Amino acid sequence: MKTYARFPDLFEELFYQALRIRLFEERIIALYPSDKIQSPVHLSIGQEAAAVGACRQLEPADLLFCSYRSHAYYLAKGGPMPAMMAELYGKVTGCGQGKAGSMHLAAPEVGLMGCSAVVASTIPHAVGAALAAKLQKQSRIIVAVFGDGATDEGVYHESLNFAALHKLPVIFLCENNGWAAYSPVAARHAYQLRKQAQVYGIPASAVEEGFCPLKVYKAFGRVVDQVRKTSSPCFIEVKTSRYREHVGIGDDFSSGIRQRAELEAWQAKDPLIQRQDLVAKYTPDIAAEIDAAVRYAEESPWPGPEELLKDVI
Amino acid sequence: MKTYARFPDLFEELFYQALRIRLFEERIIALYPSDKIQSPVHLSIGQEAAAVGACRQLEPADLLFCSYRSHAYYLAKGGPMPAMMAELYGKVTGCGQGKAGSMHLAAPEVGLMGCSAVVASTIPHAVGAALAAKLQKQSRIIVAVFGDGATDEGVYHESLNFAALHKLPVIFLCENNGWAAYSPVAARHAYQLRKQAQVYGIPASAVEEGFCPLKVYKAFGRVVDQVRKTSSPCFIEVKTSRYREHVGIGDDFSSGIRQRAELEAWQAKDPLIQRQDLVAKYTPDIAAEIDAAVRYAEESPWPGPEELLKDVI
Amino acid sequence: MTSPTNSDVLTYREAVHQTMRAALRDNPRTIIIGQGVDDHKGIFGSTAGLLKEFGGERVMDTPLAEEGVTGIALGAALNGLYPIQTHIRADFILLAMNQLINLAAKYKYMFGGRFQVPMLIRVVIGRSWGQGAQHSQSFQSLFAHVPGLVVIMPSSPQTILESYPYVIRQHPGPVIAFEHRLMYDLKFHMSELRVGHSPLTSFRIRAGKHVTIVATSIMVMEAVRAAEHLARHSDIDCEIIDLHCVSHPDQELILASLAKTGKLLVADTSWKAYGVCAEVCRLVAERAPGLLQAPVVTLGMQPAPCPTAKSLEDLFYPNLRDLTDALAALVKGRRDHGIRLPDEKSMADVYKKFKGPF
Amino acid sequence: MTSPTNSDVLTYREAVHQTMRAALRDNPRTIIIGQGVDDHKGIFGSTAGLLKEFGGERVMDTPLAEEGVTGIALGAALNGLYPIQTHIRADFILLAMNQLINLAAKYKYMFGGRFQVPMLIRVVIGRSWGQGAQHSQSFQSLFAHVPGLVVIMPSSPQTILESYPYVIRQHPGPVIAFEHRLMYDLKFHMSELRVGHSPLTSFRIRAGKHVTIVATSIMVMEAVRAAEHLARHSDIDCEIIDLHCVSHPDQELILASLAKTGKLLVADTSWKAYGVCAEVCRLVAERAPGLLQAPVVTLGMQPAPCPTAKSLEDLFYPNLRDLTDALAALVKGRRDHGIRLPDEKSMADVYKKFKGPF
Ligand SMILES: Cc1ncc(C[n+]2csc(CCOP(=O)(O)OP(=O)(O)O)c2C)c(N)n1
Ligand SMILES: Cc1ncc(C[n+]2csc(CCOP(=O)(O)OP(=O)(O)O)c2C)c(N)n1
Ligand SMILES: [Mg+2]
Ligand SMILES: [Mg+2]
Repeated sequence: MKTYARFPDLFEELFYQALRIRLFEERIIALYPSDKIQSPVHLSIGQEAAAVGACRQLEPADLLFCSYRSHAYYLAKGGPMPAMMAELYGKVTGCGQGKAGSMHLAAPEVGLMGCSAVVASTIPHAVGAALAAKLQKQSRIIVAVFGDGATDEGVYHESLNFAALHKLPVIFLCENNGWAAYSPVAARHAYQLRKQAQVYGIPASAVEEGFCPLKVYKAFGRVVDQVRKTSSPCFIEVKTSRYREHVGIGDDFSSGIRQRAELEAWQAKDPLIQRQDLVAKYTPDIAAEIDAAVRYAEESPWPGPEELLKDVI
Repeated sequence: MKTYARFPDLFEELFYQALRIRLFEERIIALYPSDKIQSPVHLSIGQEAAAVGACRQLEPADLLFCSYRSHAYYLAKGGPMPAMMAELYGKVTGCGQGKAGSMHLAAPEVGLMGCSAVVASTIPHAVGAALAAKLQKQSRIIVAVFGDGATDEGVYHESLNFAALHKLPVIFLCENNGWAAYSPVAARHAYQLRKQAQVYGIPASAVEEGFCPLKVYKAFGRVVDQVRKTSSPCFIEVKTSRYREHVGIGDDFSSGIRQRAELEAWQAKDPLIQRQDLVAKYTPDIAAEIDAAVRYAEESPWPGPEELLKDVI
Repeated sequence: MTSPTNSDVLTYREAVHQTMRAALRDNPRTIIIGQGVDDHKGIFGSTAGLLKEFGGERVMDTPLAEEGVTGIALGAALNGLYPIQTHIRADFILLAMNQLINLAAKYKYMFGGRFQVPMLIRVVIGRSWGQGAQHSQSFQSLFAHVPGLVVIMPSSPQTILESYPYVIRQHPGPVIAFEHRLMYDLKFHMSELRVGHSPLTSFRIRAGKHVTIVATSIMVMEAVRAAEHLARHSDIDCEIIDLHCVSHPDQELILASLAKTGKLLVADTSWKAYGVCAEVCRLVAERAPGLLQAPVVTLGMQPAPCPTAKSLEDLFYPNLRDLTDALAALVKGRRDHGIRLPDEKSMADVYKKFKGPF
Repeated sequence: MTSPTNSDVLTYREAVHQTMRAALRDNPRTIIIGQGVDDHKGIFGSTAGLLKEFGGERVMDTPLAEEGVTGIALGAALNGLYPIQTHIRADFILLAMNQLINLAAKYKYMFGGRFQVPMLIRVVIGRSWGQGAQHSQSFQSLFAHVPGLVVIMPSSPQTILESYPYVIRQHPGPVIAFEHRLMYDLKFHMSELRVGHSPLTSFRIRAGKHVTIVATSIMVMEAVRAAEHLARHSDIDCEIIDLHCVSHPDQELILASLAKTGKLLVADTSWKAYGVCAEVCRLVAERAPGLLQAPVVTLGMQPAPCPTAKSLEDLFYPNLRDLTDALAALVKGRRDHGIRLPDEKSMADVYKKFKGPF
């Protein structure tokens, strides 16, 4: 990741990180019709602030477990951009050597411990890593990142219960974008997310302004402090909005599933849209970084036949 | 089931039903060393009042789904005793033709729709049957019976959520005996049962005096009324006490797992122990009924080879 | 549903959709239940429009809760409904194994025949375009191992129109149907529907003299293409058996074919070990190994999780070329058989055309 | 753990217990996690006393939450622990299939080799005394089908003492071990431990001339008993291969044996279809069907859920008599082989002795 010697302030630093993610994903959109990226992509456009605000509070030793929608976390936690683009291209220089694609990013060197395309399936991993942290007296904390839809699954209940029972240093970070694919929350939840976490004795808070990385940063910081202090789990919900369709590069309007107004209200508050001054200021550098990542991906070789049966066991 | 023309009052009727279950299970204990019953048994001794009080509130058309610990529900809902004893003996005249054993009792003719030895696995069945009742505009209600341990499982969360979401006429009846095999509730639950159900908007109540069939009857009656009126789910917890060990005919004292005092406090309030007058009054008839069931089981044939591959598909 | 005539052309998607619509129309107690069955994508179009026609109580979206929803479907079946449950990817059915194997498969037997749980579970196998390790699996063998379950793998609109209405109307227990995503968009020619006997069996779909191909799902289509190629470019005449009901294959059909050809190739959509390839070998090894004039050849996924890079994915799945080559080598008895193989272009109209994202 | 000498006698339970204790003692990062591992019954005694010695953080009881706990074990492995997870019945592992097959099996490959998830999952197969449909299953084939998993089926204390320490200390990925409840109480004679190579393979445990028996788990013991009976009462000389690592069997060992005997019997603890019986047949049919001088004979559970009545259970499982009879018929080439079969009493010291309740 390109680092600026000094951003004028934290807001701009966070803004920069969020913009970097957005421009990266917009580049995916631009590249997609070329068929160079043959991988289902679940874009985080509209949701970048959650990843940026949260990861800025984490130490390199802290661990993240995410879902298929994790471009933002990979970049925000410090995963190298060229290896990610190469992975999307299916190249052997990708972060998963071309075996992972968009849905299974990982960067253990910076604490991203895996992403899974099976909804909710990494939540217990975070709990288990936190158990290991506790037993080994590590000071790291572990974050499980998941969507509102993941909380439908029984394993979420099992994970909350276990984490609370054993007082594990894990943060449950729910990105509530209101939808699981094309099902709205109201069609799926008879429960309210924070109240549910609280039933397990897990302190729960929310960030309503999930468009603002600084707001997320602050709220997440309180949670991080609490977990470090108490060595017990916390839950935090970030209200957010997915601008694109569930998977792929389109939107949800043509289908009639969502109203444009729903998004527009959100976008009216999205700094990445409203602060065109900052967009203009930082875009050139970011674009250059992305260009370089694309070049790296384009120039990298495909995995050869010798890779096919490697690393199975 | 032998019916008395008229019990002097409801308490005695319920007492009779509870005693009938206890004596039946005590007969199992007596028979067990003979090796005639080659089937793991999970006895309800100490917990009979829950089944008796609940089932007395149900119509024949109402459906029950239970666990491996369901001798009491089979009898309380009106399942024929001889077919049950024959099943324990593994005879072809058993309610499951000798394929079911103690853990898989069923009596669809009186609404017992199946028992499973996989903890929590019949809870969603009750929800599904309630969905079918709703869609077909049946007036019946459905009851899921399970232990405190079953609520550990993710599928319980999924079931509560679905039932609440679709407003299904289902009662979640949790027999809280404080133990899942040899794990106490405190080692397994970071949550409180009723609060958890309430998170899904499900009204939740409890019967503290689970030793008393009349108390259970009354509390369960309120729940039944509510479900019939609102066609929405309810949760009820019956506090209870398992006198015997988790599986088999022994107890938990020798192992040091449980203190005798824990049980004795409960037994001091158990009408089946305290009301020896009523025990004496009804035992002879019940014993005769059990004798007949044992005779039936003893005299019935084993399933023959032609049964082995029958009813697979 | 009227019986299509020879000239009819139908996509796999249309065939599934027809049967779904007919199931809802013909029986008010049928419901379709699964994530996304009611959305505009409608499980790749197979349930499109049904919400509007039949309402949300019968075309029911669900939370993400595979174990719970499968149990709910089973409970609904016990109380009079006919549930059709969907899994948009076979991979997710791993979350429902307990309900399917410990409960649904046993509900009849375990209670001495007192219950029946008729239900259809539709499961879509993903493939290609970077679906990756968790969106590409094909778990027929996990279920076919277990008595009490019927597992089918429709290879064409034809087999869908024959099987689904039969299963839905007449079969007393749970049936798991593995559909193949890559066939959804493809047009197939229809023949007269084979009626008058249960479609829960296997079908000989091409007569031939030199080799017996036993195939499942999309590999049946590939087998037909390979057979046609070989007929054009060699004197090799392939007999093809669509295994179809992988839990209850027609053993006599396979043995009779093998008695004629003496050579057997098995092509399946999953891994070979403990899969369809193994099971067909068991049948032959137990009943008539003497019929084999050469070792059995099997084709399936490579023994690894599915990689996403196209260069690896292309190696991971057996393609038309591999299949044709294997057949030629098997019949000719040598690897350098000299027979022309299909080129890239001849494969391009199937899996190479598929574009994601899902 | 010291290497036992020839004269040592050990129960299956003691062998598991020894390895569990050594695992905790030798590596402070090993934990045992599962329902009941800390109670007085200690998974049929295999973890008895370990809570007291190592504490509740390392011998950890759990809520009933198979999917969650398996994911937790996997996450713990990713962060440095070596988890040993237990399932007191194989049937319950169906609730953890997603974590095992979609995650654990793929964690290394799917991320391009960047992670390893070493862990041991111990699964106990139930049998006899009315365990019934949901406490008796033996799911090795469901896992052995899936690349990325190693599946073993220890047939004796010997194989436990050879495999478990090796797996725990050296194997980089998830291993699923199917233990057999009926062997727990049995005493076995020990031989010198076979060291110096990976025990994740198959073993020839008896040399013979007339027939090759490939067996798993308790069927290995039955095979030995059948072979000894036949040696006493006939001229039939059986060679026995303990398949042991059912996901990665030693193919050459089996083929070499078959080349010698020309006859093959496979005996497994599960259903035949899509199981070990099928997989061994695949190996032979693909590689050397010409070695077969007779059709392969297979023994497994009858194709039904497990019934509880003893009269049916006795038919459901192949017993020593069935096995001996099948071997004699196979070698002699006729059903009326005239060889004396074992009587009831000779079986009574194994499964007939088992008494529940669990
Ligand atoms: C277990 C499982 N069931 C279903 C799916 C299909 N699916 C993929 S993403 C998704 C929606 C998940 O919603 P949410 O958790 O809110 O995350 P979001 O996509 O909104 O970020 C569904 C249903 C899946 N991948 N895994
Ligand atoms: C899914 C599953 N996991 C574990 C077991 C083993 N087991 C049988 S009963 C039981 C305890 C269940 O406790 P609870 O639900 O409270 O019912 P109780 O036995 O107290 O009536 C356990 C762990 C099982 N049968 N099923
Ligand atoms: Mg969402
Ligand atoms: Mg309990």
